[in-house]
Amino acid sequence: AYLATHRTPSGTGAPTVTDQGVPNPLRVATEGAYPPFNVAEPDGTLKGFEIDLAKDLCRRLGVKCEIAAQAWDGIIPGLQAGKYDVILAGMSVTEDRRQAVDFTVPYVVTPAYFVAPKDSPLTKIDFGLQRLDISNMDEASTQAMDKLKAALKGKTVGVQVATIHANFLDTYLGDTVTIRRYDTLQNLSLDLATGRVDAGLADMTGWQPFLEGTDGQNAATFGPGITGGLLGPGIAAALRKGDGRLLDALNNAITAAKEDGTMKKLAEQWFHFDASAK
Amino acid sequence: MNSPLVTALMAALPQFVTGTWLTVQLVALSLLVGLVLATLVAVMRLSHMAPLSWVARGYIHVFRSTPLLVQIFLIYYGLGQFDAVRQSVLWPLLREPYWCAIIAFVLNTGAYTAEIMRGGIEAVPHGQVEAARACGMGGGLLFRRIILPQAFRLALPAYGNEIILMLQGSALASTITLMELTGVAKAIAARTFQPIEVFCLAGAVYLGMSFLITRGVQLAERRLTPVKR
Amino acid sequence: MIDLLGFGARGWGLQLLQGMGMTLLVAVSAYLWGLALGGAAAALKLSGHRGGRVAADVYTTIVRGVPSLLVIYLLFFGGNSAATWVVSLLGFNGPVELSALPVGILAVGTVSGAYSAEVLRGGALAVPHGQVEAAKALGMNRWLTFRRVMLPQTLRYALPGLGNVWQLTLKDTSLVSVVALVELMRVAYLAQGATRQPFLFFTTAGLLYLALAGLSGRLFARAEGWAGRGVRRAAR
Amino acid sequence: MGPDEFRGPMTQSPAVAVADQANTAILVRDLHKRFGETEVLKGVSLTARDGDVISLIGSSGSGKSTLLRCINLLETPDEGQVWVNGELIRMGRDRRGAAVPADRKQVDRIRQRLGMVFQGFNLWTHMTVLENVIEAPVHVLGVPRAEAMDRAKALLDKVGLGQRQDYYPSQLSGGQQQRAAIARMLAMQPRVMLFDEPTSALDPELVGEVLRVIRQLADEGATMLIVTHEMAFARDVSSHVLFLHQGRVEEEGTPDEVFGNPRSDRCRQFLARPA
Amino acid sequence: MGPDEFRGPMTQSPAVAVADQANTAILVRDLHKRFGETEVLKGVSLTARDGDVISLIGSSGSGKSTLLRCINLLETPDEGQVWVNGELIRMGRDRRGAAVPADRKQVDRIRQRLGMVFQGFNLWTHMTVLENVIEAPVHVLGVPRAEAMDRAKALLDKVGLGQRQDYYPSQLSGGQQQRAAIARMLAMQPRVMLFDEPTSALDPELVGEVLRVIRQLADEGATMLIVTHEMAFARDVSSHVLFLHQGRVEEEGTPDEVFGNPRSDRCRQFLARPA
Ligand SMILES: Nc1ncnc2c1ncn2[C@@H]1O[C@H](COP(=O)(O)OP(=O)(O)OP(=O)(O)O)[C@@H](O)[C@H]1O
Ligand SMILES: Nc1ncnc2c1ncn2[C@@H]1O[C@H](COP(=O)(O)OP(=O)(O)OP(=O)(O)O)[C@@H](O)[C@H]1O
Ligand SMILES: [Mg+2]
Ligand SMILES: [Mg+2]
Repeated sequence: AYLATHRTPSGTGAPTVTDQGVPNPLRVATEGAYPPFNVAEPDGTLKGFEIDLAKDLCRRLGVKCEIAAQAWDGIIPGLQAGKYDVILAGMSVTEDRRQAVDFTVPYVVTPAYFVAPKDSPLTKIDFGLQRLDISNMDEASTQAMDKLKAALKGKTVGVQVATIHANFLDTYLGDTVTIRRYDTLQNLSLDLATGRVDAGLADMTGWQPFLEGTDGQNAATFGPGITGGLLGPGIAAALRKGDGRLLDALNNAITAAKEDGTMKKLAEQWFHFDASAK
Repeated sequence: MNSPLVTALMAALPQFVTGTWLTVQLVALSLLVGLVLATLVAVMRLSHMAPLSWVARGYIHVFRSTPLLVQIFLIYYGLGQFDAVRQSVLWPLLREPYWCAIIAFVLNTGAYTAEIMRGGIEAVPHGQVEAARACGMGGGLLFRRIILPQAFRLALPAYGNEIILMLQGSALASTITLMELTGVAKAIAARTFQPIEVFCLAGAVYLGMSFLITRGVQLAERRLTPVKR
Repeated sequence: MIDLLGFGARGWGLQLLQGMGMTLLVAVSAYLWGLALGGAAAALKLSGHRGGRVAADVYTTIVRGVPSLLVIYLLFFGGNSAATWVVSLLGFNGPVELSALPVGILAVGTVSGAYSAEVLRGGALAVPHGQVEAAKALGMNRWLTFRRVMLPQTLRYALPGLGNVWQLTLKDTSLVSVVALVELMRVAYLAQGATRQPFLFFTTAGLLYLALAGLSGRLFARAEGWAGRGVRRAAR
Repeated sequence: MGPDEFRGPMTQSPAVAVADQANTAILVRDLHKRFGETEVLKGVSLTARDGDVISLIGSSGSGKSTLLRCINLLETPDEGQVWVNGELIRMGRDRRGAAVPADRKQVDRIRQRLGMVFQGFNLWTHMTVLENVIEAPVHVLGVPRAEAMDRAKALLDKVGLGQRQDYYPSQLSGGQQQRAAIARMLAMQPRVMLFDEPTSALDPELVGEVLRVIRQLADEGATMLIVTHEMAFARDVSSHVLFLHQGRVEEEGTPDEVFGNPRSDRCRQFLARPA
Repeated sequence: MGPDEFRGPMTQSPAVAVADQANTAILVRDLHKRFGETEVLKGVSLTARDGDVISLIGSSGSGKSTLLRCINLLETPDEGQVWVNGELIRMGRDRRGAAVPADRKQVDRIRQRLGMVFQGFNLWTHMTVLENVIEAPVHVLGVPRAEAMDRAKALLDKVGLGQRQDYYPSQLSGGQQQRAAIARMLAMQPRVMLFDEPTSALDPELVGEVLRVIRQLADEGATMLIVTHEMAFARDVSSHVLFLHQGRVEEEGTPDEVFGNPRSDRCRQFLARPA
């Protein structure tokens, strides 16, 4: 009766492999504490966008799904040790991570947003731009970025440790703001509420539950949605390196899910907007 | 040497250094204040005045038996939830993760060390104390000159544990945004996803520090042991 | 909000209790294993045998020196690789997975043992020399002296410190979550993630630890009373 | 002894007559001490004037050590009173009804004037012999360190431990420890001294030395209570002898009276054996 | 004593002549013991035949306790040999060149036949008196518990501690502890007994008792080495007396010889004081 659904040796017997090279059952790991991507229920089951996605992908691949929760700290070592075959855990694609694992095509991509208390002057600034693609810095983008730097100068900005957003802050705002690194987005949200930080940076899917909850009533996003460049292509599934046939199969399944609208439907259901990668 | 990891680690070296320095600060300061607190609490715990003893017991019980993580979390995030705290004169202090960490660590090590000290104090043979009393020593003097030196000697191995535990426990400061050694290592590990290698490096630094501590404790043990009985 | 802690459909009560059960199971087994390991290490440290002393020193220095998390990583993931390798030598292939529970216990116990070793050594050093001499003079051999005289008196001095180690082990169990064992802290973490109520769940977890520790504290107080028989307290 | 008998023997005892006199160093009145069920002291009274040397003799377990320890409050008497230099040690009761000193400060102060040599020596193991001896003078009396040092060295020479001053107690022979304990007490220059078998580990030569030291101290006006098993020593050293038996003073008088012509049977029997 | 002198005195000594005789309980040959710089025993030899009661006298710090402790290897002698019941205790050297017993098993075995009563008693504090006494018989000799219990009770009655069998050592008076220590040793029924001042905490009556017990044991053929400061006791109890001075045997003979007509100046001086 553990929360994590252990593979019971007595269960299905020896795992088989389908013609596409997909293990059956397909063992999926997720974190279980990152709503709305993946979250554990009191009865031990898991739910969330990625859980529904995993089920859909497995259906497409014609295999059974075994989804288990695994603490974040051990999630990649566990993959490498062969405890499961794929990770669906809100993991952003980064160059650093590519050293360790292979990624599928992204299934979710959302812009990064700054959030500040509603009464903060920061939220009053007009940056004159909705989207800022840092891989494509035109004049308007450059202006917006300068404005951002000026507005945040000397402020304390919180971010989740070791994320693409932390990389972004280090690179673009490292010498203008004081960066505080939180191990969870939730802790960052708490400190936004107490005023220990002036602003926070994360992607929209991450902010969603906070902004919709009671704690977030006094907070709002500001500035343009930031994408591209080192913010990476989005969130994708991770596999052991060299698992080429499984990678292909998953890529096909994800693409199919995007094409028939399943992805959009799931995203709207869980994020309340279309966060699916195109 | 396969390069990406090595380069990543090399690039992270300055961070490692500042992280280590922060760790050293946190540990040293907490231990110092904690030791004073612990001595006080141990004396209260053994006091014949019931209220004092119960306060000490309660404190030791609570801080020894809840996870340090929970303590840090509640002190940093928890206290910040209350408007009263945010309005109070203490807020400038409690606002800072650094001081919150120190407060949590001091309270934690204080509880453990108090228990260790109690063990040491109780292990001092009663004749030693009686001889001092018979000379008219009492209260602070007796404690300072006779009980404490002997108790400390007896408690030293266990206290060595506590020093090292504090070193390890300081890793939790990263949960309240202090980028000490583990925080740095976690950040790099999470970026490179080579946790074993990165943690081995951090581990080596911790190991080095613990080694120094163990050696220091050994030395102190030898200094404080007059002769083998 | 309280219904989040209950046993209803939204309640995490059952999970928390099960997590507590796992915590207790891992903690007790690990502590006992640690005591055995620590006792052996302490004995080696105090023995005249140089090799043994060095081995025990290396054990306590390294295991106490590196973060416990790392010890668990190494034992678990390293253990898996080692097991896979061993099995491959026997002609089977495919990854071998060690069962998480025993490995978790082994790992936490190994850490716990390093601390117990120091506490026990300190306790042994506090035993007056004359007590051992009396045993020797009556022809007791080393083992007998150890078992009948050293051990009970060592415990007398070491119990407060061993209590600390127990508390530590109890809480170190939270580290086994990295090998996918769901103990109390992990449940609290998952629950707060799902419900966005960190204070509720961390405080609850804290209180549950407090309850566990309260019970075990009783046992330790009893044990101290037993071990302290015959001890005279100084007058004031 | 029931409570109604209390007044009887007390008023007859010489102790009460001198209770307020200035030259009473120690006055013990109807002291009772229980350990759990067993009553170890069953109403002991004694008076020691300045310059008195009182020997306490009696068989093993008769309560001699307990009596000494009650006088400087290392054991708390359950009933009875102790005066030191005319000052009554005030007693109270704790919540459980057990007797406790009412004023710890008073106890500490009185103990400074009361030296004690323990049956088991109780030298401080973490200090050398010299450190043991200067500890209390420096820290309790506030004697300057250098001065305390000089005096300590002189004392250690006197007891024949000049050579051993930097040894730790664990490195000393039994007799050396005993002498160090005596020196430690003497260093406090107490007005009243309690000796619990101060010569048990000493050879006849050293017993002679101790005898001489005690006589000299008595001449200087110090008061001494000495528990001893050496009858010859007791006879030589003391101005008074008390024979304790099963927690009661069974016989008391000058050495000549007690040794020469014991009145009680028990005392006669005790002394009959070859000393 | 230089190494070349080694053979000289030894061959003349009666010890060597009887070295292999079956009835030699203890034979010590040219024993040396150093603590750091100071040499505490400077070549001590002694012989004790079955049924001998040998008293060791000498001033405090002369090395009496150290000698006893060397005999049952609680201290490791730096040089010299110890035979017990005709069996040589084999010695080796550790890597640092310090002397160590070569065979621990042998030492354990020999110690079972060698009882010792310590100067500081060393009763086990975590056991009651009774438990102290039955401990070694039950666990070392394998005597059934019930039997050991009966014997222990008889012994405790004999030393007058029947009433105190369930007390912990910390609850006993000095003399009671000493008697418990004696009972603990006797319970092992050793062939050879080492007593370090066994009567130091005892009153004259009890000294008489101990004297009687020792005589009885000697009659039964046990061998005893007794360190004592009570000359009267030594004279009464012993078949031989050794006078130790500064780590050397200065005088040795029957009690009458040593006490009646001491040859060495030092011994005469030592005995001159009132005992
Ligand atoms: N561990 C030690 N280190 C240094 N010196 C020691 C040690 N143990 C004993 N000595 C010294 O050895 C000498 C002999 O000690 P020992 O205990 O044998 O004397 P003793 O004859 O038994 O005297 P006593 O009658 O006072 O008991 C003493 O001078 C003592 O200081
Ligand atoms: N803490 C205690 N608990 C119980 N009984 C005790 C305690 N301390 C002493 N006693 C008992 O009190 C009695 C008197 O002890 P005390 O030490 O005063 O005797 P003593 O006259 O000094 O004897 P000795 O000459 O043997 O030293 C003894 O029978 C002893 O067993
Ligand atoms: Mg006594
Ligand atoms: Mg001696």
